[in-house]
Amino acid sequence: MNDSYEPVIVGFLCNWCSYRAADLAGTSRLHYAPNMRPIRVMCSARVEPQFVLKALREGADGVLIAGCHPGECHYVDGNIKALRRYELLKRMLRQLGIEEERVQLVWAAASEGNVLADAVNRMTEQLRRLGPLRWRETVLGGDAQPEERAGEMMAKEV
Amino acid sequence: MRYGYYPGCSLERSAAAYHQSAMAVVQTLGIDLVEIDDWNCCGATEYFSINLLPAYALVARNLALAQDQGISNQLVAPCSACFLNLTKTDRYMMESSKLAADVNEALAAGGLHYTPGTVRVRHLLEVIVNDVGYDAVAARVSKPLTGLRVAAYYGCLIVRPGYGGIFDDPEHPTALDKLMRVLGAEVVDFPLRAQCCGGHMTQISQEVAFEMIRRLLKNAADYEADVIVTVCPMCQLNLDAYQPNVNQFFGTDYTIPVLYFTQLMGLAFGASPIELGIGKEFVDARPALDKIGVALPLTEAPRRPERPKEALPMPRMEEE
Amino acid sequence: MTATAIAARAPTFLEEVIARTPGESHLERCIQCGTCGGSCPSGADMEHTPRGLFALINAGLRELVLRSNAPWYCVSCYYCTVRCPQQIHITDVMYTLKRMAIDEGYYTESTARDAPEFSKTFIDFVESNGRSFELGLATAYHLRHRPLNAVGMVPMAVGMLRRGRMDLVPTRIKGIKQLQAILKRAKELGGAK
Amino acid sequence: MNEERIGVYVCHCGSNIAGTVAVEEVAQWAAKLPNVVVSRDYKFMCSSLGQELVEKDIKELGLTRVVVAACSPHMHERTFRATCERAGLNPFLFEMANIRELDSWATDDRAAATQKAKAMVSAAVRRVVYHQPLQLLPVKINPNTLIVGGGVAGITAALEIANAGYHVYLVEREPSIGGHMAQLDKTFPTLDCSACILTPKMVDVAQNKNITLLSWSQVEAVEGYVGNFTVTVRKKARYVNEEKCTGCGICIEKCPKKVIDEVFEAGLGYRKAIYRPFPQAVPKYPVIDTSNCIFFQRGKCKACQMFCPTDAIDFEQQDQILKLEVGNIILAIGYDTFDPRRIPQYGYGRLANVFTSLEFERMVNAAGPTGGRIVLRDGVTTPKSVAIIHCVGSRDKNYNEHCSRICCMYSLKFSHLLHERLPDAQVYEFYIDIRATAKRYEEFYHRVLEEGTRFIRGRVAEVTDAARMPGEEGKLIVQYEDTLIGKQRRLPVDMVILSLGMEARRDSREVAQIFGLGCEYNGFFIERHPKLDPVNTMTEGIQIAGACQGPMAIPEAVAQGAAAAARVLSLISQGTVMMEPVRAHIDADKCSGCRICNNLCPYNAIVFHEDRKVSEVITALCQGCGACVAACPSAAITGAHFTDEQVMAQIEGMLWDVQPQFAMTSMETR
Amino acid sequence: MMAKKKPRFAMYWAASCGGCEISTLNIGDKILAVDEAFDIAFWPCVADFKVKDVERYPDGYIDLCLFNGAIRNSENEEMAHLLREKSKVLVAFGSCASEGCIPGLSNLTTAQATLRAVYLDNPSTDNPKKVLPQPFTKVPEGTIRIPEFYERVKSLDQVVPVDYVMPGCPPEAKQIAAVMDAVITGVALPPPGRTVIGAGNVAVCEECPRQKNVKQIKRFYRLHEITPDPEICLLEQGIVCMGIATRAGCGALCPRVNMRCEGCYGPLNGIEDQGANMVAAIASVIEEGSGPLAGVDEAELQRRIGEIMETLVDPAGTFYRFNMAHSLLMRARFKGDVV
Repeated sequence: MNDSYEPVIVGFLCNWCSYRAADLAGTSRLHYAPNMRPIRVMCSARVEPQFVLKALREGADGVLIAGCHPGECHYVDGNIKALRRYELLKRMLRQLGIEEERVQLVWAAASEGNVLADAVNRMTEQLRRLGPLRWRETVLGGDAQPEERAGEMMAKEV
Repeated sequence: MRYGYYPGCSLERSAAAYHQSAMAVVQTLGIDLVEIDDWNCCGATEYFSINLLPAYALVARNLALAQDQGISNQLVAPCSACFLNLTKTDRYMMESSKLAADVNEALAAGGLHYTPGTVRVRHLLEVIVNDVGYDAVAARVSKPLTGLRVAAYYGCLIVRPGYGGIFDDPEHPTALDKLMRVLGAEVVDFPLRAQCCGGHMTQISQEVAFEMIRRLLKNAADYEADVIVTVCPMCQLNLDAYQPNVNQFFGTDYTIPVLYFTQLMGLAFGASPIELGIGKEFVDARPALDKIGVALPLTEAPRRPERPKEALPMPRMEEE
Repeated sequence: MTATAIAARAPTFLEEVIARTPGESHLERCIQCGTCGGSCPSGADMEHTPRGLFALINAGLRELVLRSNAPWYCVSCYYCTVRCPQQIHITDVMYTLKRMAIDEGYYTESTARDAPEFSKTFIDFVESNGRSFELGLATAYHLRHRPLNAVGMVPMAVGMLRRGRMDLVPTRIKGIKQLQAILKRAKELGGAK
Repeated sequence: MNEERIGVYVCHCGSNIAGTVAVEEVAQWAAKLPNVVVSRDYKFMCSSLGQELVEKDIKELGLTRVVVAACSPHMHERTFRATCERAGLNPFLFEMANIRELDSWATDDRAAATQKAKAMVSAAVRRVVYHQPLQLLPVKINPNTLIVGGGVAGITAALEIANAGYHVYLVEREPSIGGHMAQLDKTFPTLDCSACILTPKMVDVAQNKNITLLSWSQVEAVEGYVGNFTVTVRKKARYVNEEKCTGCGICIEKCPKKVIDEVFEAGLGYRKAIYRPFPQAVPKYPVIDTSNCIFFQRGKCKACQMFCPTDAIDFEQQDQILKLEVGNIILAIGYDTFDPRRIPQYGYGRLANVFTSLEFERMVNAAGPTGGRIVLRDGVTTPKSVAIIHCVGSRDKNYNEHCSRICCMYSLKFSHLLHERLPDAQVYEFYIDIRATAKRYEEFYHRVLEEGTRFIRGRVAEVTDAARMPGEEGKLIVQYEDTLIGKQRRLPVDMVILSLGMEARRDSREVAQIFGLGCEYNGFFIERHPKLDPVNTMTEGIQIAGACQGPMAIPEAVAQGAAAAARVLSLISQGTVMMEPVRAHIDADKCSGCRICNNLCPYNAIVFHEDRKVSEVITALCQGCGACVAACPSAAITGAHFTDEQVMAQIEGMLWDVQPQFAMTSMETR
Repeated sequence: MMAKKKPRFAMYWAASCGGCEISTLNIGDKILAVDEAFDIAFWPCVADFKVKDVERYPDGYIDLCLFNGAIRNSENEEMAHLLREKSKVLVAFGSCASEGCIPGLSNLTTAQATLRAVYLDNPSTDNPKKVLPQPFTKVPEGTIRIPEFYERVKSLDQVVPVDYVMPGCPPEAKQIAAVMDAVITGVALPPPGRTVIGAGNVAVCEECPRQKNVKQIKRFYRLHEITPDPEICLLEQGIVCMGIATRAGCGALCPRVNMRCEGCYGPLNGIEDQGANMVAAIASVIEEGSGPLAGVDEAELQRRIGEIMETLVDPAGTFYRFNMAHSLLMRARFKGDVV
């Protein structure tokens, strides 16, 4: 990760559509960016905004939430719930200084391996351009804890 | 109701009657059309054939002017080709951020910038039908066009492909029919209502163009229309000015006058034919207008002093 | 794995046409149904129907396509575009083919070779005045390219003048310098996409 | 942090995984992860030898958790769960990492693929620690079945189940069962008379003791879950007492009000205000169409009542609401035909002699409005030339992208019937492709070719009456490109038939919502698997059959009806069904009664106890989507097998290699 | 003083408004019992102590230290370390110490911007020379040092380990009294480790008397935009009441008087992030006026949902009103940061 920056995306894929779409992309040998690390959930409605923050906090550069198309949800309208949360989360993240591209919601039907693959490629490309999440400058703000100083204190504590 | 107004080159001269009648009608309807200062040609159907980015930039200059002059966020174009080019440019700039960036880089050379989606471009017919409404139009009718058989001709670009949103059915539009009925006219079925007038083919292949014009004239004649009513200067020009040529070419004898919808609206509102620019057509509209009791003065509308025919002046040629 | 380097494939003609058409043309989707060819008002006079052109494009028959009169006979009526069951932006593709024919010089071999000249003459006026100029356009174009036909057009031009429907001198916009600067910049930025 | 003992198994899948992922390296690396006591790689984990490896380790090394990194869980999760179970380990203490479909098959980059595989293994290892032993849930099956839709698919399914000795409620919205098939004249390619083969089955339905036929009825609500559905059905008032009516038909004869029959006669014929859609209708009882009945509209008439010999007319009759208890449901609601008015350039509705395929079916039917005579709209003139236009509303992104599959064949059938009835007429078929892909179809195509039909390859651009040339006057002109010669042409004909595509029923989305199903973008119901499970749905206990699943012809609809019946019978004969324990649960102590979750459940599985002010999940109703789990602001709802801590641990594991910026605070709440 | 050694008590005030101290004094008669039961070792608000006194104490000298206020500057942090060393039991007392509270909201912007707002841009500020506080200022007498203003506000547990947390802004007097009572009477406290005491384990709704129904929010209102029905759950009326995601213990004081719960008691056990949790809960119950399966076009659906969300002004400031400094993202620490 030193020479060239490769973003890491955590992908929450719903069991019925988007995970199957990802399976299909693989089965059809659609090659796409290996940057997305998939986590299977039963429905996009299971994805808690907490999971998104957690992933960003643990070092992910972006989070992709993928569900069935509206009207095609296995659980009737779980994806609509995901969409509602996403719309609010997006607004909150904006205030926290996290760029919109970092958290994305896409729809991919079980037959749309290409749609999912394209989404991953597109997002990877966007994140490459964006660079790593700039914690100090955006989320945490400023430069309160310069590394040297932190190191010093660490030494004292130890 | 206040709108920006983009007349387009045709309305400056060859379709001055359209401009004149439009102004008379909108005044009656209480619409304020404010002309965009120093607008330029939209490129018609030609510029996109030659060079893409300059073509978009050419159109976008108008959008940028409309945006900056702050007359209204809506811009009315009476010419269907202008309407198409303006809506197309706005739409494609909206869809492609790359195009928007390139066009704006070009505009920057002239100190301009256009944010896609800022200006909503509308066709004059659509504004009258949707913003004013049939009822308000009906309320202004003082001399209904009773007995006049009208073929409502839409042409292509007002209904297709709908870059500015779908206004009427692209295959079988009806808005102009309804408007004409509101004016008291009898609207004939006109199956070819949205077919092409030939566009620029008159300049490229007359045989092809004349055939396209013939079809329309024949269809209107088959349904015994007294007059064809249009919403576009190009359609009017092709059907009217070329009607004698078409007759000559095919040995037919169509004499169907072609008027702008605003001219018929004006007549129904009681305006005089002269102030509506009637009398500038190639195919005499008088027999048709006789049917509704509109008499044209015997002398034609005032015009420039005539030049001797043999002395047709050659315009000054540009260097390149 | 030992990999043998395979040279990257040059784009096909189809890919080129798609790349030079703004937005998503969807040309690759064509199922050759012929709706466009049936709908085209000038289709009967085209050397190839739009569908036929697309088959030729797919086959990579570049010269045949760029020499065809078909794109120049397109009247921009958009019937094909709204009817296409695959939602291909056919009219836009026609514009692309016209530009490619000009760029590659094939249009001079087309039976419709006058058409681009008409477009160019038109543009000349727009670029020097900011507005189109019908009389100048008609005379310049006809004298240059159809001297014989020019005579035939005289009665109509006279009619236009007599009815006050044609100007004798062009109108020029105030901001012509600004417009020219914009167009110059646009040309520098290049046309593709 | 805990005492779990994890075994990790990395599968080569031949070269499918090992070709791209350094599997040995991943296995060796995984051995060092916390709690991992053994980590192996193996050629084919799903082989019996691979499974035995796991079983042996569970027994000998005392593994308490198992992680297999191989293919998609949709492929082999069940396999390895069974493996664990055989070795005495609860099957839910297993986790799968999909390093094939989601990794090795999706890239060429070996380094990146290996890194991604490590992340996925690390995530699985961290997650599996938090797994809890779960038990499948047994559910009893009520042996009664509800079938919605009395077309050929529904009829077939009903008879199959009834004949096996179980009870069926067959609900049909129209006054009679029979569906679209009852409207047809002949069926392709065998040219059987449609009524002759369908009517006996309809009679069987009427006579079968195990079938309760509820025609003129609609399902309004469904509650419950597989094995135990409660269905609310509205049985609309017929205004005819079924106990007394003998079906003699005198009322129909005497009714003075004639109405255009938009349903059965496709708008081409008439019926009365009291009517039976067709003479062989099942049930035989007529219904009164109140919006057209003179009595209901103006308060006078009652001709039917006056003439009824058994006093069966009852103007006071009310709708009845029935509650049915069933264990299984089959939806066979069929299809609608495309409305050609949406394509104005084909002129339907404007040009008199443009007909729809359904109109033509009625026209050629001997029992139809013209008694089988093929005539123009004037009812008299025989056409001399007929153009049949394929793909109307099909294969078109502006309307329906799908191929309707039956139109080619019925169009060919029309050609054949035209030849038979009007030997002098010239018939043209305008097609994009001829799709004759089932048994005896291609042969039928050849037969029609030999009969002299002219096939023109080109999708018709427009149909117009605007004559352009001599010879076109007074005709319908079909404008098209003959794509095989590359020329635009015009063809004047007397009659045009539009071969309409099939669409999902216009209310299919509302139906799907009532039954908790998913619809595809075009409204057809989504099957559980398009190949391996075509009649099952994602909702346990609900099957689909016939054209509500997608466009299909009669034989397929019949096969699906029978297949759905077999599915139902198999469940009935098992008596109970085991269900996945992925379910939500509310901890009543933590629940504050805020009721956020109450209307989130699409299955109404959450109830609120007003007395205790807490919400509760009815386990049997819960389908495990987790929408409520995510929404609960008190963390009072847990989703079994997808708990917060499991997912959080999985996230941490996924990102094991990219946490360069921070250290954890030890003081965090978990 | 009696012969029997009394336990020693300390209370300190870092970046805080003083409300915690007032609330503590508000426990009524119990304050006498506190005085009776404890020796006061350090309580600058009540009695005169110097830092030097504390520095002289041996480690673990103080038995119970209530620390209120967030860590806003270097002085706050130094005191946190000092009191941690000297105290057996350290309690993060009140919302500021436990989760950053209102000062934590400044984490939405930069320290620079905060200083500008206070010393330069504030309309009532008169600072013609545009002087900003500097950590070190040279004067003829030497260098004056004032505490360094940190970039980011932290909760107490982000700088030192904390044994217990008493939430609330401020902690309710009766809760303080109960805890004090327990300590004095020798009732065993739960095991330490940022353990919450003096509060409930269920959400505020449990204590809220309003009628709760199924929720379908068509738009959000701010309090000044609507007069809420006094009987019905505020959230149902579109008011962003945080009660659903907030620990009980206050007795639902705010909702009882038609005010929305602002969330001062912090998130419940098992919740990683109060803001994210509110997003999940609240967004789930909006009603965009379309049956989910009615075939609404995806963009239109998104537009309608977006329209409703736009009526929720300042989601971050609302959902993290008290919890910002302790939110999941803010708990991120640079490698090397000291716990």
